[in-house]
Amino acid sequence: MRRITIDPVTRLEGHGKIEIFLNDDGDVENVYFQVPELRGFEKFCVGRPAEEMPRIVSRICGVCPEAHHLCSTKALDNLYGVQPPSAAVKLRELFYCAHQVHSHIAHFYVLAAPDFVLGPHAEPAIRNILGLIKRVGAEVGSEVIKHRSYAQRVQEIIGGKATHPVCGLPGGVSKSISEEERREIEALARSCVEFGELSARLFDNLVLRKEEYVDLITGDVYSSPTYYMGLVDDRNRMSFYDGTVRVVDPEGEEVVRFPARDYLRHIAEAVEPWTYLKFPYLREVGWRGLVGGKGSGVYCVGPLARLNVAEGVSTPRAQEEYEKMYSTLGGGPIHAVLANHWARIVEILNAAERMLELSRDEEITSDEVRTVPTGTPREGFAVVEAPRGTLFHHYETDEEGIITRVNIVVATTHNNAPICMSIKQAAAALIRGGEVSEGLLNMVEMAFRAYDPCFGCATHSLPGDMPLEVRIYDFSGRLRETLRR
Amino acid sequence: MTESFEPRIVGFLCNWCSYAGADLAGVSRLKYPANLRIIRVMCSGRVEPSFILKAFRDGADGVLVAGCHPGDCHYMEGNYKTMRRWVMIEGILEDFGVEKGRFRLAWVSASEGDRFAALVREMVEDVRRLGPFRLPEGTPDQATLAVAAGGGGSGA
Amino acid sequence: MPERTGKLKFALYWAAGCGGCEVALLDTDERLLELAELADIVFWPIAVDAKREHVEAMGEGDIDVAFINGAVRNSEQEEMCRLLREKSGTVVAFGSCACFGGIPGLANFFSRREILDWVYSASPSTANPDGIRPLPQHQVREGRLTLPEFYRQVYKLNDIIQVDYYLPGCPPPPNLVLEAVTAIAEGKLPPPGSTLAPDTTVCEECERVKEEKRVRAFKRPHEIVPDPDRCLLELGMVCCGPATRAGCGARCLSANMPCRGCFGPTSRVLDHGARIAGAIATLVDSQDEEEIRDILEGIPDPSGTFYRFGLPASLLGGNRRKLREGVS
Amino acid sequence: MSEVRIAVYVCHCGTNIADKVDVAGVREFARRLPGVEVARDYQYMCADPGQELLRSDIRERGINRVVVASCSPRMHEATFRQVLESAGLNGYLFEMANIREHCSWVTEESELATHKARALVAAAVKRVRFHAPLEERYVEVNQKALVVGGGIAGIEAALKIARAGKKVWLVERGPSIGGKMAGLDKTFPTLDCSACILTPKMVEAAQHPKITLLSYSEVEGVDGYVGNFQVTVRRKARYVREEDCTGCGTCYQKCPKKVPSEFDGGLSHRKAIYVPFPQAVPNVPVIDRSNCIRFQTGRCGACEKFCPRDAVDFEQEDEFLTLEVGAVIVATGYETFQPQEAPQWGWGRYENVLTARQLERLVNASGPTGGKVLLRRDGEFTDEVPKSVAVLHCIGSRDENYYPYCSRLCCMASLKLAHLIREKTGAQVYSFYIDIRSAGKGYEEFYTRVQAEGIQFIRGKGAEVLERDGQLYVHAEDTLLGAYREVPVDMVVLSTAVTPAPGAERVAQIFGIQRGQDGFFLESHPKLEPLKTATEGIYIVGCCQGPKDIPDSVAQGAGGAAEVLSLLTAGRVQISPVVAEIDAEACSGCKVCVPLCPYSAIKYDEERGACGVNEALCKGCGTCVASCPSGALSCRHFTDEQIYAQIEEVSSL
Amino acid sequence: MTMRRYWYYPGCSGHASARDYQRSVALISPALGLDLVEVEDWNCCGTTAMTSVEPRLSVVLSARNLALAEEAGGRADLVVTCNSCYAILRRAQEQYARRREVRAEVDEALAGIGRRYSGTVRVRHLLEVLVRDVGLDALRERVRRPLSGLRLAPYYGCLLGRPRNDFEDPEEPLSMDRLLEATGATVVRFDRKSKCCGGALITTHEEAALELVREVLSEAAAREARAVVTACPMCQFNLDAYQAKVNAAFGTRLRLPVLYFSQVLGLSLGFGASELGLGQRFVPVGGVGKL
Repeated sequence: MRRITIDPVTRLEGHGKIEIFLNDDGDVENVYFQVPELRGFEKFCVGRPAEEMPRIVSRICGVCPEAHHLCSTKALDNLYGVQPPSAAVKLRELFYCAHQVHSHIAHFYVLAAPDFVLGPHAEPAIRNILGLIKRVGAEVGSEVIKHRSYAQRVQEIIGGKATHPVCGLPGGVSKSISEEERREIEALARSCVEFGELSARLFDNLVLRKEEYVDLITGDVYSSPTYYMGLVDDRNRMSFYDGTVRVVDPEGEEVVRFPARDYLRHIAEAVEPWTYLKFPYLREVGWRGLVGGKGSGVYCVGPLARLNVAEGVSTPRAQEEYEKMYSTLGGGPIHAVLANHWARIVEILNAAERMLELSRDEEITSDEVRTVPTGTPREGFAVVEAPRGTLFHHYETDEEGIITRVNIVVATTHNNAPICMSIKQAAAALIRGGEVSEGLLNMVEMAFRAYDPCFGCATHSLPGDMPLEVRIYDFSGRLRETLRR
Repeated sequence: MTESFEPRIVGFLCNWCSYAGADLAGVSRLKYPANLRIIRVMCSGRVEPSFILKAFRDGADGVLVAGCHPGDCHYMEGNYKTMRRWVMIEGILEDFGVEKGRFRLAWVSASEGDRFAALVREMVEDVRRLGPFRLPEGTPDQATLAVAAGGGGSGA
Repeated sequence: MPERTGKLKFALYWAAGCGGCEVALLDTDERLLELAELADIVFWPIAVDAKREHVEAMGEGDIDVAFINGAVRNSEQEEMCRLLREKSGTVVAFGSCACFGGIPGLANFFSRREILDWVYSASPSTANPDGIRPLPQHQVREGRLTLPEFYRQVYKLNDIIQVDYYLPGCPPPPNLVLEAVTAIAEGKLPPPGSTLAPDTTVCEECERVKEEKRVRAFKRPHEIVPDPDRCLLELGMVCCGPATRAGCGARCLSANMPCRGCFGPTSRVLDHGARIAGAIATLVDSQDEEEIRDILEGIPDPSGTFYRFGLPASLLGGNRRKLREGVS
Repeated sequence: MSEVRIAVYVCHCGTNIADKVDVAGVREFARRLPGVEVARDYQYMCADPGQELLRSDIRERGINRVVVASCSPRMHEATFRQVLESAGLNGYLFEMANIREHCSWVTEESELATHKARALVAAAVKRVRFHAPLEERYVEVNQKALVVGGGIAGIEAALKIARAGKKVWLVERGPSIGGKMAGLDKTFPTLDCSACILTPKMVEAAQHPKITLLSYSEVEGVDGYVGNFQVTVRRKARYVREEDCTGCGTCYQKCPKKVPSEFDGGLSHRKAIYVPFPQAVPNVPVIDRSNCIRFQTGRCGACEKFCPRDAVDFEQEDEFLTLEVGAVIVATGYETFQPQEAPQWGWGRYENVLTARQLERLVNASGPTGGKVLLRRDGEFTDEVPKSVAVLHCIGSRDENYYPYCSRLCCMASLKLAHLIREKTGAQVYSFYIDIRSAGKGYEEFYTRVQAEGIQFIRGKGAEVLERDGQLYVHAEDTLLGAYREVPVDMVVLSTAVTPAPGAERVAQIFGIQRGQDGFFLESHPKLEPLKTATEGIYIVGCCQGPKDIPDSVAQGAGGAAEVLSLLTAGRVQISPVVAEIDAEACSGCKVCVPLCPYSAIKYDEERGACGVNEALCKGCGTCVASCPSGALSCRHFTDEQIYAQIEEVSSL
Repeated sequence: MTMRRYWYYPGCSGHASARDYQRSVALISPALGLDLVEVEDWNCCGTTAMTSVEPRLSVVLSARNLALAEEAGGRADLVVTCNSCYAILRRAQEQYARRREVRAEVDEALAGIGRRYSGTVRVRHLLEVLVRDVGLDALRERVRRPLSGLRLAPYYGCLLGRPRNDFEDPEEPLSMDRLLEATGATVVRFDRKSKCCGGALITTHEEAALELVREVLSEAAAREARAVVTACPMCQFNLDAYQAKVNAAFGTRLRLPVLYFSQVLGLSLGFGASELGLGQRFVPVGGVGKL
């Protein structure tokens, strides 16, 4: 039996390793996607003062620290039962939209686009952002870089720092913004909207106009129907910063909607011995292993999932693009994972437009940005939509506000099962008769790159070295015997 | 603890009271265990927490810091600063898993030779009971610590 | 580093960290392109398709500079670091995790067993009736799957390999990154072992007005709305700025938030946490032991605060008893 | 700096070290330590040949670092530094390992001692590599002196200094100098009159051109350092202008307000305006504000009305003077145990129980009874003389519950009083004692003389005094008879303990003097430096250092004067180069150090944006160094790397 | 009125010879805002006699009581009303703190019965609690029936100030003087207030003990006290029960009622003589009770 290893899986944030087993005919027998690292945040946050959490948990992930920072901050509001002044809430959302823009640009252009623009079969040495820039031309390249940095700049103004911001406090944000800061933000936001449109055009030219890619996207190689989860506002529109969690089934029917504090009733995480990453699933439906469909509790989060659970987006330009997407790819929940890239374009637009709105809100420069908490802390829950999907933070503290328990479920973990499934699916479809080229392997990687999995996030917990133990399974996967040392 | 174990205790003593007290113990030929090695500082206020941590790091089983009685400091208030640092460092040492009996702050005046001797006897007994101080397996040796602070060129 | 003609070869690797350092690299923005002119990036998992075997194929010193971010917690990371060390003329510990262990280093307060039990059993969302644990080696019917061995504690990079330069910060600010790269390009690096940041402390860069420091009561950041112009420490907020190496531009301070020490200590200080702890304790304005205790009680988590970014670099490295009990 | 070449010398100190520590073994161990060129062991390193050994090695073997393992650096560090200097090597390139006081003298087993000695030597050797040459600094010595306390010791000291032509300030807390001695009647063993021998000295002190007498004044604070002290003195308002008053006494004759006299131990009365005793110096009254009708009610003012020179001034206020002096002698004396703290002896409960000091007044011709020993009834003296009197020794002394030490002078004082009572009343006198301590010239003879006078000596401490049916009983266990005794007497005299003066604690803090467990001031060496204190330029004489009789106090006063004169005449004094310094480049101006310095030696320099140390004020305690968050501060001769070096060796060996 | 919570150790006599003492304490303490909760399952303090024969055992016995109080928790102090128990418990505490060998033995012994003593609980005499926690002003406010004109001799005995504590001077105790003054009574000067009452000698050297009793009582009589007031069942018993013998032995005509301070306070607070248990003693209280 032949074995192929892709290690490390490149162009994704963090660590991943794919083991593909071929049978004697050279066809895919099985595929394992392994996450080899964890860091233990949930444990070592215990004993820390609650108010330090936003600055600690942001280190779970340097790619979306803002998501963790903000989710944590919201958890603290909830923990202390304190309502931030509305100016503070708006600043947080503005900040967060900037983050979505930044993150999506980074992912789309730096990580995903090379696959499309240069093609999966291009030379590894050039199949990267620099290569991409060469192809699409320096001016587009510099636009990309420029707007990414614009988004960073906005986060820096509000958050103190772009990566690992510091502004989050229970009951508000640590600093207000001045009028000239507001003007700067407005200008940057306007430009970001334009850039969102540029990206939409680019995607149209580089991807949608190319048969092969459209087939690739729509073809069943990259299609896996599951449940979808995401945040929606009171009008069921897609939402990043706040709202209720909505879950739809593969047909797009609403299964449940719940607030953050109920997450444990609906989500459970299964453990597999061959990866450090747990497998979340819908409690009500249950864990059936790595299979999709209505009968399996596996669900999907992220840009596509967000649009799949929503009935629209809150801003005009984004709404157009949203409708275009669903009409092109044929209505109600889209199961084509590569469509995530398109969904990202929609979200860039939406986030940028929202930024602009907020930057023009007269309340945004108010210095009423702190409500000093007076309540006694006990337990706090929060949820936000991180760029890669739904993110839950759940803390318990003693009455001094010292952390006693922490539980965090991050976007990439939600997607663990779907990712594994997609990879297997892609591998099975793309590797035949032992025919394995670097490009093919890359296309296997593309499968999950679409999810933009971030293992920085996913590896937030960390074990020590295990008792060495070998588990032998029979073909039905039933545990045959266990050898311990 | 087995008899063979001879604890190493590092003592930081202020020149004016405690060190003089230790001298007096000697002059009065009072006997106490040989496990204490004294390092002289002008004032207990000079003892920075890293001295204590480094002593443990480098193999000490216990650390004693001794200064003038509150109010009697030769430099007026040095020992109060020591007291403040001490309260802080106690907590930190416990977080690092260092047992209480291994570190001690004591006020010993130049006239308290007997008290000093008694103090040493007591502390040696405590540390002996606690056994050798060990860092966890796999702790890098201090060679790498030279640049541990990310700076290079620092004291050690 | 030898004066060389033609393009430099860089490698970037991400060990036990969050990836923020790599984002920091992207934050050099348009200068990223200049950087691209300057050097070929021959290994960079996050953005470049080159895999481990490509590096193994290289000869010694083929890589001019390896920038390694993240702490080291498992065998895979150690192997990669050793591999890169072997192939690289210069190794830069990039970011606080690589320099001092960083936030993941806080894990050294706990035993691995504690962490395992929480993640795979105790945590409320986990459903694991059979008590399954991920295993370093696991037999599936198609073959054996392996996972890297996890070490008992978190190490900073120079516990594992010789490090030539330190570029601290969580993440390192773009300007320092660029300065470093330029220095490399122009062969104008300081003596090995140096830290590529100013050797003074955050107060140097902090705009806030400093007067006399005496503390009667400590305040937690969420408890007060600080005067934007006054030194936070003097307002009773624990701030590690006085003991923390400059170079960050005191950005947290300008956002009204106290420093937590991500740049580590200056070259003259052996143990960052101990130093700031000692300094702050002496500011307590009391000569009565009980009162001193009461006032210091006002600092909820001294060790976790003063060693926030540097526990693995501290003299004692972490909770020795728990780290020991963690041995399986 | 050229490569380090260390010489190590292990001293035998005769047998003091060699008996316990295997000096040869330690020498061999040292020889193998890195950087060590020469390692020797020798009989007495501090003796000339030892020193010569050191010099020749420096000259001939190119030694540039020296370690001597011998006694405490507090003993000989200075000695050896001079030796290095004399051989042209900076004295600070030297380190001492204390293997005597801290090793051979305190350790039982010799292996352990030897092992410890090795560790200490290794630490010294590693430390000394990091030593840097330091330049001694000198400061001019101000030619004036201050004496605090106008008792016999202080007066003697002031006179000796003044006679040598140096200016002296004599500061006395009370309204008059003279101290406790002025309250005594006769002095043992010669029985000559206390006043007769004291008064002339008081007068001379008052009149000497070089002495400025500041009575009714207290030292409030001291700044500066040896040779250059600034002393702040509070001149308490007397409400009588010294310069105008002639001491005619009209004022206190006219004053209507009677107050129990402190000087007579409450056995007589003084007025609200008063001179404490007839021979007071200065002979200027003082108004006791708390008892003055004028001050309490605003009425009266008789003294003012009748004063012929209208020297009375109710408006007077405290004044503050700052004195610049080169040296200070502290002679603040003692107090006696207040027996109301110990009711078992009945003082304050039974009016015929008196303290020795009260009795001194009774037997004194100028006392309340004109020198007669009389019984009291209902607060008044009767003309009835006691037929039996008990003198109780060691009241509060040699007593775990009060003062464990021996007060040294009360045995003789009690004998003297026993004698005087007997002489004046013929009463039966019982002396209750634990031991009689009569070590002193002519003391034992006096003891036998008193025995011969028929005083009854009962060897047993007076346990308690109780009254039954109007009769006092002294309870004691007669340890010679081995019986419990209850002795009826008319009068009881309590020889109470000598205790530290009230306020001694504050004086100690003001002058940076340490105190022993007993509360008396601590000399810097019990044998060789009985007058010096931990603070250079501050000396202690008389009973503030411990109980003393008059001759000892006078001798100490003169001794203290000698110390001061040798300092003043030397003209300049060395001050230690061990001070803190700041690397301005590294300092970020966080100002953490500023409030930590008790001498305000650290100042923030705006334009440099950094702090700086004033070396003249810095005393080198290093507290700021330990707290400098950026590590910009360091302490010469106690640098981190020097101390780390020691830690590494002692922790690992 | 806020109630202060204390653990309460009555001691053996509290449940036997001194029931009246207990009853009066039980009456006055709530009235003065004290919530005294009896320690469950307490045992003998390891009293005087024991200390001379089995010193260590005595300490262990005390330690168990202290441990019980600690376990009862609430950081409350342990209040004692018998001077002997008070001294014994406090001495045990001191020895435990000062002498490691004692500590070792006690820890071991207690471990044997699954208990731990950490040395934190404070042992206090009810007198101290009244003077310091309740306070004389508070007491004065609550006095319903001032005992004006009643001359009382406060007798403390020799144990209250021993081992030395920050509460009473062994030679010149004052707390009862202050309390009795607060009730309006006249407190006579009493030089022998802290002399030994004869204590256990009464069983071994009776004549010596009687001498001591006489000394104390005759001074009280000489000072024209209407009654002697005690704070200890031992003292009370000696001074009360042996007056007849003293009179017989020395031809004196002493007839002094010996009360507990709690009974006197009770009277001033307005409680009735019988509910306070007055008149259950050997020497009749006579007029004193009828105030």
